[in-house]
Amino acid sequence: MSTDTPTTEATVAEAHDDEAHDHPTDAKYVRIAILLAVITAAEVATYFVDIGPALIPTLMVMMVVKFFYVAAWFMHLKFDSVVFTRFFVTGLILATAVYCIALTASEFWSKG
Amino acid sequence: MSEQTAELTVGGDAAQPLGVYSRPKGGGGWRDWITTVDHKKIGILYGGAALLFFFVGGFEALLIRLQLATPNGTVVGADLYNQIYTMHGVTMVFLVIMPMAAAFANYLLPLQIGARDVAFPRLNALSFWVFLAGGLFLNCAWLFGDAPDGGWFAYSPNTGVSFSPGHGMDFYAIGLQIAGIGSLISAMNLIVTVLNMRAPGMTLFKMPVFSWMILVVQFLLLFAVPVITVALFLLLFDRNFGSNFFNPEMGGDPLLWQHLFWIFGHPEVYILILPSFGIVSEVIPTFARKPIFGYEFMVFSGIAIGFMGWGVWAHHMFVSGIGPISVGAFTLSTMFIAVPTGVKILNWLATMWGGKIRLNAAMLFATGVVSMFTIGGLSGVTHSLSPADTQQTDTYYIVAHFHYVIFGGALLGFFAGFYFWWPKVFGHKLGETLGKWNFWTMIVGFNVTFGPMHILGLNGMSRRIDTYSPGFGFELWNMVATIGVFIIALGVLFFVLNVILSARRARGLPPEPPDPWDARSLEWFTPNPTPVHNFDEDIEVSSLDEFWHRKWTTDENGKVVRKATAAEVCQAGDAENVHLPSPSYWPIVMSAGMPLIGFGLMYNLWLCVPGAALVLMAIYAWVFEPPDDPDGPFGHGHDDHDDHGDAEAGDESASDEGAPQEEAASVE
Amino acid sequence: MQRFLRPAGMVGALLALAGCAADAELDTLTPKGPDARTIDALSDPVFLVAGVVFIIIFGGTGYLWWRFRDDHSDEEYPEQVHGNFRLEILWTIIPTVILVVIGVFTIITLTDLNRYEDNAMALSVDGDTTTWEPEVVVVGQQWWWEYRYYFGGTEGLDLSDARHLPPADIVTANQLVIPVGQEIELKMSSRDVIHSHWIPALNGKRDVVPGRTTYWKLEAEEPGVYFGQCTEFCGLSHSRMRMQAVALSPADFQAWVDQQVQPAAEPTDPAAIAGMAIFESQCARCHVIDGVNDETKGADLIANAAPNLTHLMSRTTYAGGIFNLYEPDGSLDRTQLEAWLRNAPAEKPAYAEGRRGMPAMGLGETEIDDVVAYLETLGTRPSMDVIVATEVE
Amino acid sequence: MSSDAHAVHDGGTGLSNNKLLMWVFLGSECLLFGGLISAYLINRNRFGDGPAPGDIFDIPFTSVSSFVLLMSSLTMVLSLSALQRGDIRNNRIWLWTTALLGALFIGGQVYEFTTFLREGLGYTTSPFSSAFFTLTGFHGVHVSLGIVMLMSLLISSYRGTLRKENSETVEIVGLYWHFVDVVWIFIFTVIYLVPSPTT
Ligand code: HEA
Ligand code: HEA
Ligand code: HEC
Ligand code: CUA
Ligand SMILES: [Cu+2]
Repeated sequence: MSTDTPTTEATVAEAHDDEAHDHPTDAKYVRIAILLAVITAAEVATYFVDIGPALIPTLMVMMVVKFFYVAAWFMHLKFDSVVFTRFFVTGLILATAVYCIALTASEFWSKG
Repeated sequence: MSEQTAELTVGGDAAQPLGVYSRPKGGGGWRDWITTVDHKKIGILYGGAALLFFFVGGFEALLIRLQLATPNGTVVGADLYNQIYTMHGVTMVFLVIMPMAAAFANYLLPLQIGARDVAFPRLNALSFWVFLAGGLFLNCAWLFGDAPDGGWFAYSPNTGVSFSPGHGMDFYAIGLQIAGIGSLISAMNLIVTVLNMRAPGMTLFKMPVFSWMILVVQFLLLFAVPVITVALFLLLFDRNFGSNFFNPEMGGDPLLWQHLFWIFGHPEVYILILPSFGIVSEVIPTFARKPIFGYEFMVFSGIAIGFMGWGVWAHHMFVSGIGPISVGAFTLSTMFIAVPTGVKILNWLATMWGGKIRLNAAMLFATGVVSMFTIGGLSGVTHSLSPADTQQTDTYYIVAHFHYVIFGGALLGFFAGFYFWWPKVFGHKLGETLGKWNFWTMIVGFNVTFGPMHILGLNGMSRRIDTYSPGFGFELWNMVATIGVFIIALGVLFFVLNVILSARRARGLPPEPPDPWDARSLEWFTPNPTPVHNFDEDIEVSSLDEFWHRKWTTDENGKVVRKATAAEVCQAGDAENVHLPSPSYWPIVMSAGMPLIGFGLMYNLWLCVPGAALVLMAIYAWVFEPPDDPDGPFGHGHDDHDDHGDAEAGDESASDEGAPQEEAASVE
Repeated sequence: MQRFLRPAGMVGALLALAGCAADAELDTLTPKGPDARTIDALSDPVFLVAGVVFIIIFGGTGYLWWRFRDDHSDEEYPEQVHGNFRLEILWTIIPTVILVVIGVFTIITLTDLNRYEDNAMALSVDGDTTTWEPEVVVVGQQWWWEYRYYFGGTEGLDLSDARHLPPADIVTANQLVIPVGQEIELKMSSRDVIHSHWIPALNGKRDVVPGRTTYWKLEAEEPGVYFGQCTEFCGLSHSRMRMQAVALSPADFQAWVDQQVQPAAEPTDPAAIAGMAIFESQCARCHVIDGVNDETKGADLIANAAPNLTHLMSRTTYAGGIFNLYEPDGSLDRTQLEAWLRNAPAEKPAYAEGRRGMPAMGLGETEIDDVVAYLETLGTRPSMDVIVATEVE
Repeated sequence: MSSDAHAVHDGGTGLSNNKLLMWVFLGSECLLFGGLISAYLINRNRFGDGPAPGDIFDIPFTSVSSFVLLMSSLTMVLSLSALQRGDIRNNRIWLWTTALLGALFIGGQVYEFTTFLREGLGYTTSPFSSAFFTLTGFHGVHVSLGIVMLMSLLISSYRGTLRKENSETVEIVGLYWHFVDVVWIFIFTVIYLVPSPTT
């Protein structure tokens, strides 16, 4: 959206509310970012170091962990209303399930 | 509201750094309609547009039937026929049934949950105008003599540039893309509305079934629209920028289109039917004078249908060459959708059981849905047996199936809704006598038209053929079907007559008194027709069918006795100083830009410039227009709640008592 | 009640009439081959179940209308019943059970239909005796079908590009000739868009998809002619894309093969010789006649192929199976063929200018006569039974 | 809505409409990107005569730009946290940083695209190339829109209208931003790091 989003007109309200929850400190955010950076480094390392058949599972686990940390902490899902999480997770699970089925029906796993 | 906006407006004359756009004054007449942000007016707009498109799509259907009435028909040529049937399908699905459902949803959902409006009134107006822009854009194809001709599911590569070199399929891809944006915005808006705007005490499980079904549909839209968005983008890129997604010559995969289309397409068919299921679930209890039987089961079966609808799409691809294992899996998943649907059908029957049934037009249509939809549903189950489907698919047996579920399910349901809610919307009832004529001609015509298509299909008549040869045994039933459509047309005529005559009869008379049907849900608290501000004051909801419970109670013998008359219970509709969102120009301006961009993509990229300019200008203006027009009839801008006019402002909702979180938790 | 009986009676009558369409060549309800029969055996009982469920619901609705109508006989308000858990469970379980049963049979049938026999038949091809596992390569194209026979089997052949297939022993169009009583495996593809191959009396349909090979099979129990239709919308002349399966006794099939593997004979008649010259200069850029041109000269068609005409006269219909080649008395239907050569797109809608379909060739009348004379030399006329049985209108 | 309408909210979740709207939207976006990613996966070994993904990807380079985008999430959340404390100055600094990191990422993408183009991978080269450019292009457009939103926030901040009380606006833009980042986390692993087919 352009110059200003409609959301800019938004509200006072939520701010008060948010303070009620204990928001993490900046230091916490930085620590998480460092963690994310480390995982990313590990991910990239797999490109240079051959770890054999464990490669794809390892990559997936690291991806999910990163995904989770960003969503939980930076996007505040960890301390915000569970309704938000539900929306997001519903979309996520639905997308994963549906497209995995579609890939299966397209013989993606067997034919790459 | 936030100081930010306050400053913009109250900050006054000199200090308006970026300019403030004044809001329209309402004024009356047509200007009122194009700037309105009132969910009721938007609902009526949706309904009117859908009806208009229904005449267009119906006219196309008449041409189809005339062409096929006899073998070797010559009413239209092959080329034109292919355009007509494609546009018929696209129009009926995307420009008739979906917007008609949106009409009911818009008008009734806020009323049924006891809200003043939807959560984002301006976005609501935007959804409508964007939908209309998409619909008109699509139909512009006729003016350019180049309508889409690839069937409503537009299988590639027949729709790629090599095989569809004209602009028809561009109209399809862009038109549906635009209409899709409208649906998506509306879905998000209504979801937030249901979650956040309910009347005090109205937990999700005190919402009427109609509201529930609308909610489920919005979720389906929310998740299904992006899938077809992807598909349409890929098609557009293939056609216009030389990408190779569906182009087998370059190694692309035509089945990818089919998967994407049907991942959207099957949820789409439940998007078409669930609103009607909702309507039927309101009409039958009212006229059987009993609460809906098995409320929770009705709700959960709706949710179950919504969920299961995501796992069955490949039943449209049983013969496409996907492997037998996939076919088997989708066979099974498809069959079991019959279970929750059956639960609904049987609960409707159980609602009627032991009731006192008033068989007026609304009830006739609603019970018509119960039996006619069942025919379509059962033929659906016969398709789901994949081996049997290899004989049925792409024949008129399929055409029969989906017209039974769509016409016999969705459309008849909407007619039930018209008769039921007409007084709510327009202040007078539709005539009963004509209503019954309407019903009987339509139901007979419908069966005469589509019943024979089962036979035609099983006798081997393919669909999408512009003509057939004599000697295959198709002559008789095609003629019968063609006769049938004229009976349907007669039924439609009775409806149109009814609308006109009942309006004429009501002229000068006082509006229908409150509660004409001894109804059950919140929308009937308001007088007829609904006043602009909806409710005078909030309604404390303590049970499902709150309205009914305010009128009736049970005595010590368990007998139902009246405790108040409708007139006592209903609100007067005379509240003053109700603060309402001001109208806005920008929704219609923004949507006007989109077809321009579309034409630009097709004919001359420069056209995109004014299109994009319109959209950007509208967004900019949207953001900076004042919350209210101080002089307008709508706002009375000087109250301390100098908020945004739109609920968009999000406002204080969360600040007060920290509303109950548990029920929110019950969302899916 | 009266009013309710009306539609009920109507629907019943319609259903009753469904089974008895006279010469319904495409009828799905009268299977003539084992595969179609398997399907029919699955769907018939399910139609019955569906019918019963429908009668229950429809009858139930009517009954409730009548039984619980508000006749204003008393002012009692009906009892407000909110539900009944047991009933709900009941009508969840009963349909589930019905569907589980149907599901089991469906999966069995599905497995059956996807099992391919290892049948084989002895065949003499050009004098050599071979064993042939009956299979036909099917190619769909706007708006006709090509059938290719490889008597050496297709193992090791590259069939992935339908526009450039390896040379076959027999190439014919629109009439799939098969030996009776043998399961014929179909390896199918398309040269342009998706089509669907369907011969309802023998089996269900299967799409042909450009860029992939799909597999299907069919088998005829009796010698005879079985009609088919392309059922996936494939553009302008989709409705005019038909075909027939001609099932022959083993001996007749052998005779057919013997003819088909021969290249076209040299014409002797002067008109035919002139016609051949015209063919070579005008038609050979799209059509192949074995012995005249083995390949097209970079055919001017998107799909890169037009029907092989080597044995045109051995077929009885042409142009997607919509025209008869012969009159009912067995003589050539000259008028139609001439019209086709004069201006094909006027006879069958096509996008000839878009390199799809046969263009108007702009031939003079004598040229047309010559070409027809030449075409008449191509292949032998089939038996009268076949001509009569394959007649289209 | 007005005072009389406010009470109407009591039946609801009590959550901010705007924030809810953004989350609903993000749920929907999952299916959009899911579709694009699937379209890519199905096509990744259909590179015809053109370059194969395994040959053309430059993992070290993409790792750096992925890292840049990841860190922009940190700066985004820091800007929110600053505003929630009422620290306008740091809010602006972090917003600037975020936008800059985003722009850096886009710059990287433009560079990557031009390199690929030079190496013979055009948009129309093969289904793989079409799918690759479409997917990453869509993501790039999302990032760019995010930058526009950040700039809008900055403009209103300099106009003095972005204050502690409306930090929710920043939060909502942040949600969008993090989502786009999260999508990239997915893309980076699945498209780049999981070994791709080579010629
Ligand atoms: C409103 C829209 C709508 C609805 C609700 C449905 C509902 C169903 N549909 Fe339909 N369908 C379409 C619209 C719809 N469909 C359209 C438009 C197409 C064609 C698209 C195209 O090709 O153009 C199509 C095509 C279609 C196909 C593909 C056919 C083909 O092309 O080969 C299949 C296959 O399985 C199918 C199945 C079903 C099933 C199993 C249901 C079920 O949901 C039905 C369930 C309902 C009942 C079964 C009746 C009530 C139940 C009981 C009374 C309980 C007892 C019942 C039993 C024990 C059986 N549909
Ligand atoms: C979604 C809802 C819907 C509705 C309500 C209808 C309604 C009708 N449909 Fe259609 N139909 C589809 C959806 C729908 N259809 C779809 C999705 C397809 C598939 C397309 C495809 O294959 O791609 C299809 C295809 C389809 C076919 C198959 C075409 C083919 O495969 O070749 C046929 C054939 O008879 C048909 C007939 C009809 C008829 C007779 C009606 C009737 O019920 C219509 C009744 C309405 C009227 C009779 C209108 C009355 C109004 C007037 C008379 C006013 C006219 C005046 C002016 C314009 C001023 N439809
Ligand atoms: C540009 C390509 C092209 C040229 C040149 C062409 N044809 Fe055709 N012809 C076709 C195509 C394509 C068909 C199939 C049309 C259909 O069935 O829709 C066809 C079909 C036919 C058929 C029917 C075959 C069958 O079994 O269905 C005959 C006979 C025929 N052509 C004869 C001729 C003759 C004779 C000439 C030259 C005078 C000629 N064609 C020139 C493309 C061509
Ligand atoms: Cu080929 Cu339809
Ligand atoms: Cu479906």
